[in-house]
Amino acid sequence: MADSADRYDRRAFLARGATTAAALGLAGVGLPTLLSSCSSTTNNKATPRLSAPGIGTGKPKRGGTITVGLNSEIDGFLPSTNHFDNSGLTYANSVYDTLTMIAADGSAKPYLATSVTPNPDLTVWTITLRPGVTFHDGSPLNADVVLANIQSLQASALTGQALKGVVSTMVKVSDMSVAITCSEPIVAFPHYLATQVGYVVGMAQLESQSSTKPIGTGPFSLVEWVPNDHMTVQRNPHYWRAGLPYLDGVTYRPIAEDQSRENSLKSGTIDLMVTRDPNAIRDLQHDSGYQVVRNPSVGQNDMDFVILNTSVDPTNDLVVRQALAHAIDVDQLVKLFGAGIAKPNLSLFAPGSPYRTADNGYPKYDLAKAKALVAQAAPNHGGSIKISLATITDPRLLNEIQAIASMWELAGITTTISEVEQVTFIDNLVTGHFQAYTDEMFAATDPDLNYVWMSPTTANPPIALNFSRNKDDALEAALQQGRTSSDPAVRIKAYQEVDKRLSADLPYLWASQATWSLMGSNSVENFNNLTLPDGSAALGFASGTFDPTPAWRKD
Amino acid sequence: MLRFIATRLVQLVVICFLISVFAFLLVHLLPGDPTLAILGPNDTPAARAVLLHQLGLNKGLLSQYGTWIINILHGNLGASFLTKQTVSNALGVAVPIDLELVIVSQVLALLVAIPMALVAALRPNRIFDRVATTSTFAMLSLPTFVAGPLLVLVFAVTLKWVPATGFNRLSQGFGPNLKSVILPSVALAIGSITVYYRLLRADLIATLQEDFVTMARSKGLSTRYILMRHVMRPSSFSLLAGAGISIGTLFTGAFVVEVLFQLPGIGFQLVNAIYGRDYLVVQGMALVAAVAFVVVNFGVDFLLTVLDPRVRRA
Amino acid sequence: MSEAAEPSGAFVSHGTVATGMLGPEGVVATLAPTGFLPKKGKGIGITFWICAGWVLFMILLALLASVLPLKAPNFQDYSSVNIGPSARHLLGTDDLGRDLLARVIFGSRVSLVIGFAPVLIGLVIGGMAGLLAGYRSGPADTVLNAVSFVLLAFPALLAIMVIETFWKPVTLLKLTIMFAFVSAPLLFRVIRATTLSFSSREFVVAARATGAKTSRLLLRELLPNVLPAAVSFALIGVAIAIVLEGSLAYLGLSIGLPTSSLGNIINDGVNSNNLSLNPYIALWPSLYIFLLLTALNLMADRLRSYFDLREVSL
Amino acid sequence: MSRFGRRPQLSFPDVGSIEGPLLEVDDLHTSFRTGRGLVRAVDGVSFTLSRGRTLGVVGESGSGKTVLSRSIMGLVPGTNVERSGTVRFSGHDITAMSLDELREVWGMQIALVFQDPMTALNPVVRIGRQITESLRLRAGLDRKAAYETSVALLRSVGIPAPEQRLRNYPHELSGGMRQRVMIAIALACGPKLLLADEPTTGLDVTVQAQILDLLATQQRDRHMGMILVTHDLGVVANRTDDIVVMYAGRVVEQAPTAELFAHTRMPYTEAMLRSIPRLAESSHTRLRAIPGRPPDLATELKGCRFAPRCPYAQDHCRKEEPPLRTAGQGHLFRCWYPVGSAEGDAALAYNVAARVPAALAFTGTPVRDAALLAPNPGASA
Repeated sequence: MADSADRYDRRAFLARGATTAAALGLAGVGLPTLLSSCSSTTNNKATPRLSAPGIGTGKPKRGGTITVGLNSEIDGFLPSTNHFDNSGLTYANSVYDTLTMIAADGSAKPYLATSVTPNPDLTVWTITLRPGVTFHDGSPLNADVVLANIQSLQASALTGQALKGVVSTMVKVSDMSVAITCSEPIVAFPHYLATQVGYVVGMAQLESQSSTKPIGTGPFSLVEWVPNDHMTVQRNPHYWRAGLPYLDGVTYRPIAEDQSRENSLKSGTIDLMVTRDPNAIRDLQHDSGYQVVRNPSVGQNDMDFVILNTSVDPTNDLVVRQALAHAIDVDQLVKLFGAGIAKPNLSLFAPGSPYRTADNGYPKYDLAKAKALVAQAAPNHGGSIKISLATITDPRLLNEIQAIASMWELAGITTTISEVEQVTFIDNLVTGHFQAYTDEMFAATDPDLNYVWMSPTTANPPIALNFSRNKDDALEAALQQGRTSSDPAVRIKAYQEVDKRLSADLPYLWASQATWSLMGSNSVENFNNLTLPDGSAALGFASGTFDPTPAWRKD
Repeated sequence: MLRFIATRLVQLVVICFLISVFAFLLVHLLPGDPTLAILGPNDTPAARAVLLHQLGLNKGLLSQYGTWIINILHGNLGASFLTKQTVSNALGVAVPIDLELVIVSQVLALLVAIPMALVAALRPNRIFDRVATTSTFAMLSLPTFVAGPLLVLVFAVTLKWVPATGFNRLSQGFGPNLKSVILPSVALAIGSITVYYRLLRADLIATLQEDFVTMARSKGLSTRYILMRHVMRPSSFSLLAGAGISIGTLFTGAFVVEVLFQLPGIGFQLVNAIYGRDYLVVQGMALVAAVAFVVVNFGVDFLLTVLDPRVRRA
Repeated sequence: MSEAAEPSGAFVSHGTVATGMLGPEGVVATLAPTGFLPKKGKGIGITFWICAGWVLFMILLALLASVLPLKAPNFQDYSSVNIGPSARHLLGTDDLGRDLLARVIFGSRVSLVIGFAPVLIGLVIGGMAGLLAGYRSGPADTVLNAVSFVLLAFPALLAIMVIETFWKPVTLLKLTIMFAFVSAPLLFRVIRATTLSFSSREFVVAARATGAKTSRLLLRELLPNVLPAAVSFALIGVAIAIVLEGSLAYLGLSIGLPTSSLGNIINDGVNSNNLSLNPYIALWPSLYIFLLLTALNLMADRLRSYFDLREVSL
Repeated sequence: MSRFGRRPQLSFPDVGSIEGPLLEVDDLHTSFRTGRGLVRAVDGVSFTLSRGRTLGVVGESGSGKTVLSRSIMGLVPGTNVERSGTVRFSGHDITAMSLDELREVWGMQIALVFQDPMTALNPVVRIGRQITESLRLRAGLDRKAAYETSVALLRSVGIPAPEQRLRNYPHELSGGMRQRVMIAIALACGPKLLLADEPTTGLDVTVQAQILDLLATQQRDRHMGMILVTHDLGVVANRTDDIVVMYAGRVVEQAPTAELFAHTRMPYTEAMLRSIPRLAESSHTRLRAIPGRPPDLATELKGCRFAPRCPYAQDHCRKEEPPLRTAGQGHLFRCWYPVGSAEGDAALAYNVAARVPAALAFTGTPVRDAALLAPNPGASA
């Protein structure tokens, strides 16, 4: 498996090499299941939702269609072979259902399954399926379909490698339940079922391996997909959740340019849009004509950072990496590009996360120290430090790297900047042909979902999902502890250790959290009021992923 | 006449052949192993086998070209390695958009340029002529990538008259369809107006001085009749030739406009394919675009021959 | 009245054969069906000299940018980000606190190089070939003609975009070469056609009869007469090249960072910044391009009317 | 079609039934404002023409005769034209008419035959429509009647197989045929006055005669008035009733044809007469071309306008322009030293003696011989 991302649209999800985490289908959103009780963010449920943007106030209205502007296009709808970024997950949410769904508090709750239960040592997970659910083609949801899905995921070059450490064997327990055996205890297993690998695809589609004609159990079914232009879905009249969805149909429009998408929303061309442009939030958040849903503070959001290749000269030198880190004035960067919305965040975890430590040891901005480190390291690298910093072709990112480059130059680091196309960008990350790239990833509802990006086990050439190729045994130990331990306290310690190890190793130079948001004009209501089957609140919009099930038109 | 057309047809075929060779070689000119370049890290044995088959890379260059061109003549232009969508399907989406863009923009340009040129030519060097000629100079100096964003800002974002992005097909209703193409068409028409206006004005002024116009006046025919029946046609040849020329500008403009307005025409899809390193799509789209360019130019030439009885002699 | 001997449209009959196939970028070519003697008693006009002066001024600014008292174009002053025109920053600053005046002037280097260098190269190469081919028809002329025909069959933007996909990274030199490839055949055709119209004129025939050497004939007799059409056309070629480069930059397909170009800056101002937040980023380079193009177009126009070149399609 | 058609607003009574001349031109001036100044192309021309009669207007190119013919019709285009004087057609003042009124005159009452049918016929419109358009739009005929009329018209001007010719484009016909077509077009609506502007220039001699005969026949049959504009006195010699000779925008001699030829008074007319090609000589050859060029009409002219080229010219001529003088019935001329008068003979003899080049050329004396004869070259200047 290789490519960790969409190779598709140019500025489509160009921004910040996004893709990555979500694209592999390994990312999800929210807090760790088992820790939800200790989470400090339980106030989510208590928030009065009536006045919140995206929460409907009146009686639901049936009928009508909406148009949603997405930031990227996808390469297809087959979970085992296509790269689901946030837009891909949004498409998938419309036509498929996942076995579990993330609740508003960040826990994973059964969705297409009625229960997902582990054995005592968390190595065998039994999934019991919801009865009476049918696919768009009329075929029933049963254990055979689910088994076939997981087999197909395992066989795929894309998802197989990611599942390798998770799923070992599986058996059909009954017509409506399957048991999955893991090679080691996987605490976050239910979270995996809420990601790309949790979508259940109809048997007919599995057999045809069609990436263009999705057959799911979802609230909508495909009408038409014209890549790069639109994807249209219509209401599934036999949807298993009675009364849902309200809309007759949804049209998704990939509009890569942030500014174009914002213009489209302003001109009424689209009703809703997904964006990570902080300028849009600044422009519209106080405008009564729009409802702006910010990324929830639940779980891990995507991080914006510079990824360094620890296997090539001179970034293989820790002193150089330290110099680079000390030289970046993150406050200034965020001030320049955050539109007053983004906040500096020098950690894998956001403030409020239980995994966040008071001090993770990440190098502070210190130009003098950076200069000293450069002087110290230079003799080992031919007398001067030369760095090549690149990003994908995106006007905002291009400005960011120019600012970073000028900061590095001030510290005496010769920096050349360049732009690369999305596809080349990802290829180079995977194959290690880069020194420093801007990147954006790590959105997850459980930190274990990010294991594959950081583990030394995936850092080996020629193709490495641990792009920075950082091989730190202490980091691996902490990651393993977090993965296998069911004790919340142990996990907190483990992931705090992960954060500290990253600060020490410096494969990633942190900047800020991604400023995802979902914006709607007032023609759409209730578009962020996703519920679980029992009526309790689900997470809804997070990290650029949207579910249209609860939305209705106002007019 | 027949000989003339035959000669031009032979030229057309030769040029199309050369274009196809160029497009064919495109993939083969990729440095190193083209399959690697195309597949990138997606390089699994299965994908490679499919691609090898699709490109016919395991055979000699000549027979590869033969297979490739025969496939193309059968309408099989290959498929995207990303979306699995066939290039023919993508073209099915793109071509109607491009056609509509071209037609609407050119009709708009003519609707503006012809009356302007008529009024200016009837009273050359008077106020209207000076204003019109100056403003077309300004338009000539307004590239699409400058005019386009301005138009969006004013008419889509501020006035909300038309959508800022996207294309509504004719099947979604005439109104929505027209609304979605009008702004991009205006952006495209700006350049064409200038070309048409200037060619037509110069020609009209020359034609209006012809004896046959005085002759028509001496018959007591009305000015309008004379303009329509005696002046427009002989003056329209360089206009038509200008339309042929304008296709080149349209190409440049259309690419920018399609990206700006997110219209999945050939330009937009081509730019996306280039960014996605989707070489087969680049190859197919470029082939079709270049052939279309040549064929349209041929069509213009042909039309000129039909319209101007004097050329037919030659 | 009666000496309007050539019926209008007559030039089209031989002009268009090329037209259709040629005109890559919306070219209104210039040819001289009448004669090149400047109109007596009339200067070329103040407009021409003002425009020429303006273009020269812009070129000088770009050439001398590094010695002028300009701020460093890439220096980022975070204490003055996105400010409007002021005493400290005459044109304001961009979103990184960089001085826009310096950025526009330094950025204009790319536009000017891409505008002038390829056309000059094309003028020299295409010009020499065109002069020879137009003067002495023969197999060489036939071959050159056919080659120019084929080269021009490709829409320029498409060809450049496609070539770029496998000729990376994009550099100024590569762009210049590609643009020269596009402009040379065009200028070849213009000069060949113009030369043809002169090579049978009395003064050439007379010079030939007196046994003048070919080189002398070409340089002394033909070149001075062909030059006005060539220069007038080349000016338009420069304008076209500048628009083309701008379009490429807008599509993100021109020279990459850190080299800044006018197209880059416009793209930055339009796409990464809300136009309403800081309109100056996009405004100044747009204005620069607008004024440059207007000057070039006006110069070409003045030349045309001064030398009585008819605006025709080639 | 009706949108182009108009209802007649003026009524022209049958010209044959009213008294008075068909056309009266009185002190007509037509000038063009140009960058170089005011060009007085027609400078005070007066004459009258009765119905059924033919007037020849003769002059070199640049003498203003073409502008005169356009000016009579009110057909001088452009905004840079100054016109004064009156043109009365059938008693109606054409110079005072609006464009709409003029259009009622054009084609229906006065028709124009152009010099060069190649440029005066629209090259991209079939012959048929060029004839039928005025029949349909002006005379109000329906499609069928217009077709039949145009066939008859073509036949009447001597075009064989007219049905086929109607489908031709102008360039597909020979020069003579084109001129016949143009005459047919001019005649289509039955005008009362035909202005023929150099109708035979560019045709070879035999065709010239045919066309002139055709015009004469048509004029007689239709009882039209006709003005024949030409640079060739030979053309008008046998075919006109009266002749007006123009030079530099002025009428310099005006007389009934026979009188003019018999008693030429104006040196310019005399010079033109001597330039008529004789038998068996090509029409293009001028045996005795008049040396020099007509004056630049944009400049202020003093004295007789022909003086610089005139073999008879004396100082008086260069100082004061002669008025139109009368010499017998209807014979006007503009000269201080008229041909055939004692003053004239003396002036010529003086000039020959003084070796004025114009006089030498006129008398056929080789310049070299004259130089030998004269002791004091340059004295005449």
